[in-house]
Amino acid sequence: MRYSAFGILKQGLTGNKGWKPVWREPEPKKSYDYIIVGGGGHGLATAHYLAKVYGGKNIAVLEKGWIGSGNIGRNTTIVRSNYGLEGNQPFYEMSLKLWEGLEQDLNYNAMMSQRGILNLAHSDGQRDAYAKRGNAMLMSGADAELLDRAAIQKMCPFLNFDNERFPIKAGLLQRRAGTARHDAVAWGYARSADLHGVDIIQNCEVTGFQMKNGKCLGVQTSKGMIKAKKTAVCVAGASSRVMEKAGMRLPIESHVLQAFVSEGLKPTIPGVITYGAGHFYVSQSDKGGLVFGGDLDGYNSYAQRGNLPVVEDVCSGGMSIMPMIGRARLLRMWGGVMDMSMDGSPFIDKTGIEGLYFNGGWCYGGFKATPASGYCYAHLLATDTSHENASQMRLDRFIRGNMIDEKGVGAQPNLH
Amino acid sequence: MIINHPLLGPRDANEFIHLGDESMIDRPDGMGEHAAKEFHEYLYLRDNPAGKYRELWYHEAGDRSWLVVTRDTVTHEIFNVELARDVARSRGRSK
Amino acid sequence: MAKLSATDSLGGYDKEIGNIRLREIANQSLIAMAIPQGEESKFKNNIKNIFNLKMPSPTKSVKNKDTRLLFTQPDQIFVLTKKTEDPENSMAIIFGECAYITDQTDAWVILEISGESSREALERICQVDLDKNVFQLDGMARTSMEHMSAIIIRKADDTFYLMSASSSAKSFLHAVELSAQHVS
Amino acid sequence: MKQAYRINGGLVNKSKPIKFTFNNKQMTGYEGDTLASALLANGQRLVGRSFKYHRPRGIFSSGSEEPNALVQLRSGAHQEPNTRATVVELFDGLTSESQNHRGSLDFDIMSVTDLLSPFLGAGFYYKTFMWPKAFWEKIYEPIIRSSAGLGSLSKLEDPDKYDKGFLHCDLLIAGAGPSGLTAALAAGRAGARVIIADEDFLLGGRLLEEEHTVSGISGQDWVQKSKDELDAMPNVRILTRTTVYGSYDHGIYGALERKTDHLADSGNKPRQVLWRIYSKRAMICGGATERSIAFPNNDRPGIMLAGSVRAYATRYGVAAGTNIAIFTNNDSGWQTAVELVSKGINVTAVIDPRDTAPRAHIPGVAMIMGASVCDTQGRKALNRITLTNGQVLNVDCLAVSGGWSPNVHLTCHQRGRPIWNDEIAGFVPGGNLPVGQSIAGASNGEMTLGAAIKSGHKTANAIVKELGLSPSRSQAPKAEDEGFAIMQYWHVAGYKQRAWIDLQNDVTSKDVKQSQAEGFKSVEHLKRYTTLGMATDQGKTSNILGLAVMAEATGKTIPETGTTIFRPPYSPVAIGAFGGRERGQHFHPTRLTPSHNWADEQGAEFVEVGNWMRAQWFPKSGDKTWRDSVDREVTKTRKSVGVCDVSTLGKIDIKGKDAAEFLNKIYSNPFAKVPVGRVRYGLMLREDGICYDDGTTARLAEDHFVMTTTTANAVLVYRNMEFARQCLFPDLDVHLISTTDQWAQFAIAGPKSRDVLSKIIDKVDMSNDGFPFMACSDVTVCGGTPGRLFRISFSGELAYEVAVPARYGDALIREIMAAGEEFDITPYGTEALGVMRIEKGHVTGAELNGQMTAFNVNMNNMVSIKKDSIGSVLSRREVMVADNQVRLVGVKTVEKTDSLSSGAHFLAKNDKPTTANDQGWITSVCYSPHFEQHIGLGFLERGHERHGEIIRAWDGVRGTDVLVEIVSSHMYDPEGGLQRG
Repeated sequence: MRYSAFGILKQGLTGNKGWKPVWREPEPKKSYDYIIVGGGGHGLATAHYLAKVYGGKNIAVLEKGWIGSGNIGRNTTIVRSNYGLEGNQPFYEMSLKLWEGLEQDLNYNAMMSQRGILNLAHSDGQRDAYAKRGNAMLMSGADAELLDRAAIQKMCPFLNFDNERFPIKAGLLQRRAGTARHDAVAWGYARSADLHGVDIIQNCEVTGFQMKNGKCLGVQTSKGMIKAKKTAVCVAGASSRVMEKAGMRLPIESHVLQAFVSEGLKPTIPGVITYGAGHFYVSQSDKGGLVFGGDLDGYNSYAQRGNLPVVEDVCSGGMSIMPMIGRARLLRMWGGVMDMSMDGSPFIDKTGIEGLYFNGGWCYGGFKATPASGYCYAHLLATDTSHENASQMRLDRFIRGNMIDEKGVGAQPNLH
Repeated sequence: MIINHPLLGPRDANEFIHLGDESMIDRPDGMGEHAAKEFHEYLYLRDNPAGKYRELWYHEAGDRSWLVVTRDTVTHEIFNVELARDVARSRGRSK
Repeated sequence: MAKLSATDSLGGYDKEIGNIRLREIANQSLIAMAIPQGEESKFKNNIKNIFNLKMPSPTKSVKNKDTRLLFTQPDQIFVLTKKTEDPENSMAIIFGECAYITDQTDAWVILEISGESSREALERICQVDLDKNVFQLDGMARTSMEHMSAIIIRKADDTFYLMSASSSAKSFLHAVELSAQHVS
Repeated sequence: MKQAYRINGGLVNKSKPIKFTFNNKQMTGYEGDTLASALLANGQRLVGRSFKYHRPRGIFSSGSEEPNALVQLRSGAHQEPNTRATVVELFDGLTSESQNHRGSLDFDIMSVTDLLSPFLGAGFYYKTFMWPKAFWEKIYEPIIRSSAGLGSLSKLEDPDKYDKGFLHCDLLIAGAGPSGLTAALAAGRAGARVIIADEDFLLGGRLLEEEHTVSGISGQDWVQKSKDELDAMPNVRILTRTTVYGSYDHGIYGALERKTDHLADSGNKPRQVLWRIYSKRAMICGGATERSIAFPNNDRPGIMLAGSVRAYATRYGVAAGTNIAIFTNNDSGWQTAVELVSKGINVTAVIDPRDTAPRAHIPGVAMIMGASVCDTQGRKALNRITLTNGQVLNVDCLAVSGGWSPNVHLTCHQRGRPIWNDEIAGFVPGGNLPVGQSIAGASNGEMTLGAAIKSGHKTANAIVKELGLSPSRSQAPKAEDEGFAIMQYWHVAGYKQRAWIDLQNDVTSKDVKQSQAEGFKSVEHLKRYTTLGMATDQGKTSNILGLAVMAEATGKTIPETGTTIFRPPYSPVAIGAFGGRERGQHFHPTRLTPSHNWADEQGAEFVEVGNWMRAQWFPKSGDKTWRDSVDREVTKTRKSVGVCDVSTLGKIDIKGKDAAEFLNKIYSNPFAKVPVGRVRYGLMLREDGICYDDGTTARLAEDHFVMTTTTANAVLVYRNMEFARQCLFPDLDVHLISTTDQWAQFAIAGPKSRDVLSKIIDKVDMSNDGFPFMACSDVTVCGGTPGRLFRISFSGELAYEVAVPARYGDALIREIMAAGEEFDITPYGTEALGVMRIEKGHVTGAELNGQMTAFNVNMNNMVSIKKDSIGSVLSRREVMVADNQVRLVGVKTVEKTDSLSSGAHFLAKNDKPTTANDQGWITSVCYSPHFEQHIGLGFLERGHERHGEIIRAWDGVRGTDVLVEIVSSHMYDPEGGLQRG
């Protein structure tokens, strides 16, 4: 059902009894043109764009658990396009533009909130690196501003300006960045894909691939064999486990990233703020919770939970840059499994196996990428060519020496 | 987490730095014929298992030993901790 | 030209906080000795002959009247002894081929904490178990306190040596002082 | 205002009255009260407003599960939002305010949202606010935002201190109720190291809140007796006011001790201490939390949990109402009735949906079986309830018991799932517990006192054995097994009024059903779609109800419906506590150079470089800007002589028979044949072929090298070399030790540097032949102090670096300044250092940023192909050595008056700033006193072959766009004659 002001009025007056399921619960067919493995944000977005933009028909999304049960529902909801490298920036700017039109595109309010992201710099070198990045952003058509200390103090008077171990020197501001309601993104894409005829099949785990002389013909699942002309894997933290069933080793490690939310508070923090001298970033949700996080725990993990050292490290970072949050209470901490690639950048590519496609390696940047990832993956599936904005996100880039290493820390996933 | 150091006994993991897969020990011969291919696989491709995993940790805040820790990446249970130097020798590394 | 005069990291700090006493120990030389591969037994004998001590275990230091030996790394020990001008050379002469010697005296600051509540104070910065029965006399551990690498040695019942990097000596002192204040 | 609801008895000290305020209203309570018990004693019913509909709310519970009674505690910078009145110990002068209303608590204009509730059901956000498009950002969202949240932060720096600590034990016991105390006694007597922690400020748990007999004495006396015994045991540590908030890997538990929250003033001591507890074994004795029943209008002030009404009477001596009705689906509600009556509190009726005989005989109390409450009245305080049998009762308090949920949280923090127990109608710990953890008492589903105590005793003794100790012979204390029979009755269905499930987030049974109707059936979907259980109480009283209603709607059982994941913390923890003392100046350690005090005396400006404080420049009177100082330092150094503290550079002592061979593997350029007494510049690659560090390494003996690294990478380089030493080349005889802090090292640069040093260094032939460029040697300085001398140059001038043990650094800098006086020696800081290295074209972190290869910095000839060194193979990959790669260049402004900025990008003269036209960027800039203009270094596509070209340095974020000439990166003295001279 299409959502409208009138519809909500009507439902409200008739005891909200008329609401229909947001998506169907179909049984899987014997075969599809496209099977998307993974009912997370990227998989559902892929289905949406494949059906709506590229006219794909006969599409199924297979989800092991309930849709949106992965990182799409377990992240800090930040949306931005403040990257520095040519292999990334245009892609993330494309994504941000798609975010800006998402409510209308989906007829679903994902509560995209463009309150800006401010990256604080604490040394001349850091400031200049941000300037370099900001210029790259402007060149790709994104917005970027370099703020000085005074401008930052005006914007965020509550930051630590008097007793700082690492004084704030400058900041890179992207006003169009912000946050979105993570779960709603999954639900909105699922609903739209469903309306375009995509079969979303929950509780359907892929247990293997059907291979015949080097070709992928479909997948074995907990609901039986399903044939597909094209099989598109899109399973984030589970990438290695799933692709292993196709005999592939990936340039990916799975790591845990923790995130935190405080009790609900009256509005305090304008947008997203990242601390350049400690591991801390924060925003405030529409419900009033401070949503914050920091670095990976640092060890490989599939456990979806972390340990105390990182919790304390993140909070001390927060206290040193934002000493007013001391009396706010941390309400929940959780961990997500990150598909950390070897250079911190993702892959949207064919595999060596005909009919099998791969999307992954999003590290902890997957949420903001959801629309462009879905769009570019759909493009690849429909045309068998890389979308121009994802042309460097290839699996062979390490053989060729074309790393996309924004942080410059090399082939060590837990440092990205 | 707690890592039971073979020489020092149990220590909080926050005294250690995590590097990654034990296979980082098996550095290929840079003068070898297939060096380029071997180094790509050595440095970039990972098994990334969900389950038992042999990984390298460095006791940076302690005795500066590199350790090989056998740990389950799903439960975080640690089964065994060895000095990486011993493991390296047992895997044929010398000079 | 005047010979250079030395400046101690904490200027000879010595203070009582509640029933805790904190003081800088600046009359010691600290020498690192690395054991050449294959020379382990020779090295061991030298330790016996020169200091009349056995090798320290990874968790327990050994000492005689004015020298204490600490295990710092599988092939390395620290010698803590009376301060001399050029310990690296003098030791090198004694040990010759069977040890690689590096002066560490100025790389470290030594802080002694003593008194009834010393353990209670250390509880706030030291994650090593300092229980009397676990961390026994002469016990030692190399760990970190407040993000600073540190070595802790139990000298007597409630007396500990705390060693940390000399460049951050003031930060280290602050961390220990604060702990003492918080429990006093 | 007198305490109208205070009754006899209780554990409060009536000889110690305490004054406090609520919404500026003066009230009095007693020592031993919580804010909640004192408010009830003073008859304060309305204490807050709900999150979404701003419904009037009163105190609901007596513990940390409280969803309603949240206040802003204290004032000014000490203001603490969302504080549960039920766990705040009353202290003299306490001030508190209600939250989440516009206008007064009594007349909250936001309560209109309650009238709009039909349109604000589950997930309404997602379906609306989309028309017209522009309105979302500009109007709707700001409105939603402004009404978000509950309490507010003061926006001032938290004035309190926090600390952390580390504790070790054989057995951690979380919870000091009957089972916890019993366990502590058993383990303590057996000699185990025990830590027993409870979130309450008193030990005893339910024994304080209910009247029982334990081993022949009153429960309260038994608690006191047990406490005395435990206090006397040196191996037992009691932590009250301490919440074990989380269970982590390998027996580590997080606990928060509230040290001074119960005091009017912290006395400058830490407010809270965050303990990290390392336990061999742990016992969870967390008890159980009561839950409500979903019936129409079940959220009014005066509607409370039955066990809490009992607790207020028994522990605090407070009657929660003058006429109390009890609505219960289980026996504990009856026990509450009996106990209330015994205290002379007027109980009007007990209403029980079960069609059985009354569960107890209570004279003067209507016992209404087979009925339920189906409506309530009273906007700001309950005054009437209506029963399904049509009866209407006038009561001001309704005590509800929907049964008890074992507190399994800590057993599930490692993603374990609890299992359903039909007998107690609750989830109990499942099989997959955290390693080393056991559970006893109500949190294990052992709901009666007798069973709880027995299991505490038994479990502790089993653990004692596992620890290798022998259990004491003492028997478990004796207590009876009271009834706990329950009917699984969750929801008074079939009425059109809303029945609340999550009181704080305003989630009603309707929302749950709608969520189900829209396909959000998985519990995780339910939680996320309705926000059930996501409030500050984390659904302690609501989750099971929600599940039950969802199960009902889907026709599934509760176990089939499942539970959401339990995540730490058990109850919310102040962010300040997690931050501890690492704040402000003490966020990170501060490292000082040996000449710091001296530089400070000179009035130097300091700058953070990593954790180091380095002199940035040395202002002199007459300097108008920092540039004047820097220009002077550079000019003087180039013309005569300057000195700079370079002790922050990483120094690593490398010793061993194979040291040279080892370095030959570490550095990309040859090192095997460096002669003794010589220094060589070395380039270090990561294994992926990217340059990550460089520096000079001196060979002082056959088996002894001294390596210098950049300040930033000292630790990383050391780590990587240990990796190579232990893991890659374990049989090489090579040994490393950091000597960064051991040496004070000064660079002395400029044509007069030799003259100055000749006065400092003892008996060394300083002539160019005696001590040529790149020479090094052990020396003594100032008549005998051991030191080292290196003839190396970062500035491009004739230059040396001299090192002495750090304790002599302060003295040496003073000697050098004295010796240099006749040459007008100048100290120079990092800025001047930067200017000179840019003029010279030396790369630093700005160029070696972790993305650049030797090829990019035109040093590919320094990557030997004749040997296998770290990174050499992968540095030769096709893209990394392609013609179109960016290469290091120098840049000069075409107009001498123009200035440059780092981070500017290179564009061809007429190109638009687009990604496609991007040709490179500027990495470092400075004003060069030598060239009398701005110069810089940068990376430019094919830059090495474009010297002389004029292009643009475009800096959009700074709004500048200047013409630059591309030149060689070696701008100053390209032949290097000066440094060799």
